[in-house]
Amino acid sequence: MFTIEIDQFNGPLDLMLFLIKEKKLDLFDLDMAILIDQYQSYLFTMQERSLEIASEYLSELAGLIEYKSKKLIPRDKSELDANAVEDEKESLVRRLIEYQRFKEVSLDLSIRYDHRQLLVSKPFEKQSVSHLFTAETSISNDAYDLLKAMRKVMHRLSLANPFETKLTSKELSVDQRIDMLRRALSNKHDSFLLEDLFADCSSVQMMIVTFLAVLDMIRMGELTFTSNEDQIYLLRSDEYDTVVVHS
Amino acid sequence: MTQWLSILEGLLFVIGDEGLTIEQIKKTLDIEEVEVLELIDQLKARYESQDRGLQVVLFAGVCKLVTKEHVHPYISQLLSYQKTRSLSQSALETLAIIAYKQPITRVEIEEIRGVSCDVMLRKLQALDLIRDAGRSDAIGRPILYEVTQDFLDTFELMSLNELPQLDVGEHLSSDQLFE
Amino acid sequence: MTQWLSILEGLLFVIGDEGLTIEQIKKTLDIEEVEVLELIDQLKARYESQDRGLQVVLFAGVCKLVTKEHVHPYISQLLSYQKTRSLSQSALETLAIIAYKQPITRVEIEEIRGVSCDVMLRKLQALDLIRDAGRSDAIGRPILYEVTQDFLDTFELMSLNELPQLDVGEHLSSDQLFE
Repeated sequence: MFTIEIDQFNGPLDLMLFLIKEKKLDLFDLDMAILIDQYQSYLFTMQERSLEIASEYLSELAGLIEYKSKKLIPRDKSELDANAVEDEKESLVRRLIEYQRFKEVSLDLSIRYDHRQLLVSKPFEKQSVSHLFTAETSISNDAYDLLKAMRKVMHRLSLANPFETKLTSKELSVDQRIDMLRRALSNKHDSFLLEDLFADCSSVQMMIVTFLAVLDMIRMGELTFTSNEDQIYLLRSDEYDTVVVHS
Repeated sequence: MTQWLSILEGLLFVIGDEGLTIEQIKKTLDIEEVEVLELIDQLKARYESQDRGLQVVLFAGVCKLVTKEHVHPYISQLLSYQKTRSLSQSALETLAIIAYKQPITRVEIEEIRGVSCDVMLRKLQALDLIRDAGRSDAIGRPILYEVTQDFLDTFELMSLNELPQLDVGEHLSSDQLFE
Repeated sequence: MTQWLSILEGLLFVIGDEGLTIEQIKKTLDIEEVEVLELIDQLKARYESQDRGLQVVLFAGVCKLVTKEHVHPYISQLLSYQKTRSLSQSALETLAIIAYKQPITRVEIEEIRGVSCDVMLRKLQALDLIRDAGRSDAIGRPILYEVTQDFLDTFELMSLNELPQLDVGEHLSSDQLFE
C-alpha cells in the first residue's frame, strides 16, 4: 500500500507531512490517532521489506507511541496530565508547520540555484595583463594560510571519522607551543632535526601547531634552518641565549 | 561618461568571476557612488539586447559579467563541462534554515529538520556556502553557523533581505499549505 | 544569425586568454567556415565603437576578446588596491590537498573535499599556482595536477618538504550534497 521508498523522505517530519497530505488530514486540527497509525504502519512496511530505517524515524515513532499510550491510559485524570498531552500535540504541529515552511522556501532556493548554474563567468585574466603585474601585486598568502586550510580539511575528515573524535584533547596555541619549545631548547647549542620537535606530538593537530611555532620562531630569528637531502636541521640563534651583546 | 563605460566593461572582463564591488569601481575610476550605480545600469542596459551573449549581474554587492542562459549548452559542449547538478533537498533545507535563522547552532537546525545534519554542515562548509560565526553562549558553547557571500552569489541574491518572506501566519488553512 | 553572434560573444568571454580557433568555433556552432569569419567580423565591428572597453582580435587563426589599451592604466590601478588579494578558503583547501597529495587527479581531490572542483582547478591554473603533470594510468587517463614554482614562491616555501607530513584518514560520509 505504500509505494514511496523511505529514502525519498528527508526525515520523519517530511514523512509525516506526506502522510497528512495522503490521508487528507487537517494539520490545524490534527487527528493524532490516524497520523500515528499511518506512521507506524509505514515504518513497519518498510521494515518488512528489509529497508534500512534511520534512527531518527524510530525515535520519533517512540515519541508518538508514548503520546498514544498516555492518551489511552488515563492514569489519573488530573488536568495537568491532559494539558501536557495536548502540549505534545501542539508542539508536533508547530514543528510540522515550521518544517513545511522551510520546505517551501527551499523550493525557491532550488530554482535560484539551478538558474545561477547556467550563468558562467571566467577566471581572473592573468596572462593578458601580466605586463601590469609587479612583484608586490602577488597574492599575499603564506604557508600559514596553507596549513590552516589543510588543518580545516583534516579537521573535517577526522570529524567524519568517529574513531578519531575521542582524541580531541585541549588544543595547544602556537604561542604556548613556542614557550614549550623555548624551554626544551634552552640548552641546545648544536643543530638538531626538525623531526625531533615532533617527538612529543600526540595528534596531527599538535604537529601542525608545532610546525607553525617553528615557522614563527624562524621568522623572529630565534631559529635558523638548513636542509640536507630530505632532512631539515634547526639551530638556535646565539643572540637568544642571553641579553648580553657579544663583542 | 562613455569613457567610464568602456573602462568598466574592460575591468569586469579582466576580473572575471571575482567581480568588482561598488567600492572598488568607485575607487578605481575615482567617481561618486551615484555615478557608479548609473554606469552599472547603463552597462546592464547595453547587454540586455537579444544579440548579446553576456549580461551584468549584481549579486552579494558584487558586479560581474556572466554569460546569458542560452549560451550555456554551447559552453558545456566546448569545455566538455560537467552537467550542472542540482543541490539535494536536504542541502537546500539546511541552507534555508541557516539563511533565515542565522546565526544558528547545529542542534537548533536538527530540531527543525528532525534529522542529524553533521555531515551536511561540513559539506556545505567545504562548498563555502556556510561558515562558523563564533560560538553560542549556550552550554557547551556550540558553534554558530551563518551563510557566506558565496551563498548570496550562488542563489542570485543581493542580500538576505531578498529572500521570500517566511509565512508567519497560523491563519493559513492546511489546504493552502498543501497546494 | 544574431543568435550565433551572442553565442560567440559568450564563448569568447568564457574562454578568455586562450581564445578559440576558427575550427573550434565552426565545430561548436556547427556552421561553415565562411560564416564563422563573417561572425567574427560582425563582432569585431560591434566592439570597435569608442564606448567599448574590449576588442576582438584574430591572430594565427585564434580569435579572442582582449581589453583595449586605454583600459590598462585602470587595471594597474585596480590591482594596486588588491595587493592583499587573498585566496578564498576553498582555494586554499584545494591547494593544500594538491600540495600534500600530488600528483593527484580532479576526482581524487573531489573525494577529499566532497565537492566539485572543476572551476576551482581552472582558476588555480589561471593563477599559475597549479599545473598539469601528465596523466594518470587510471581509466579515462585523467589529468594529474601538481603545484608550481609560483606556488612555492607564493607560500614562501623552499620545497614541499617544508610542509609537515599529514596522515589523512579515509573520508566517509553518508549525506548527499547533490542530487
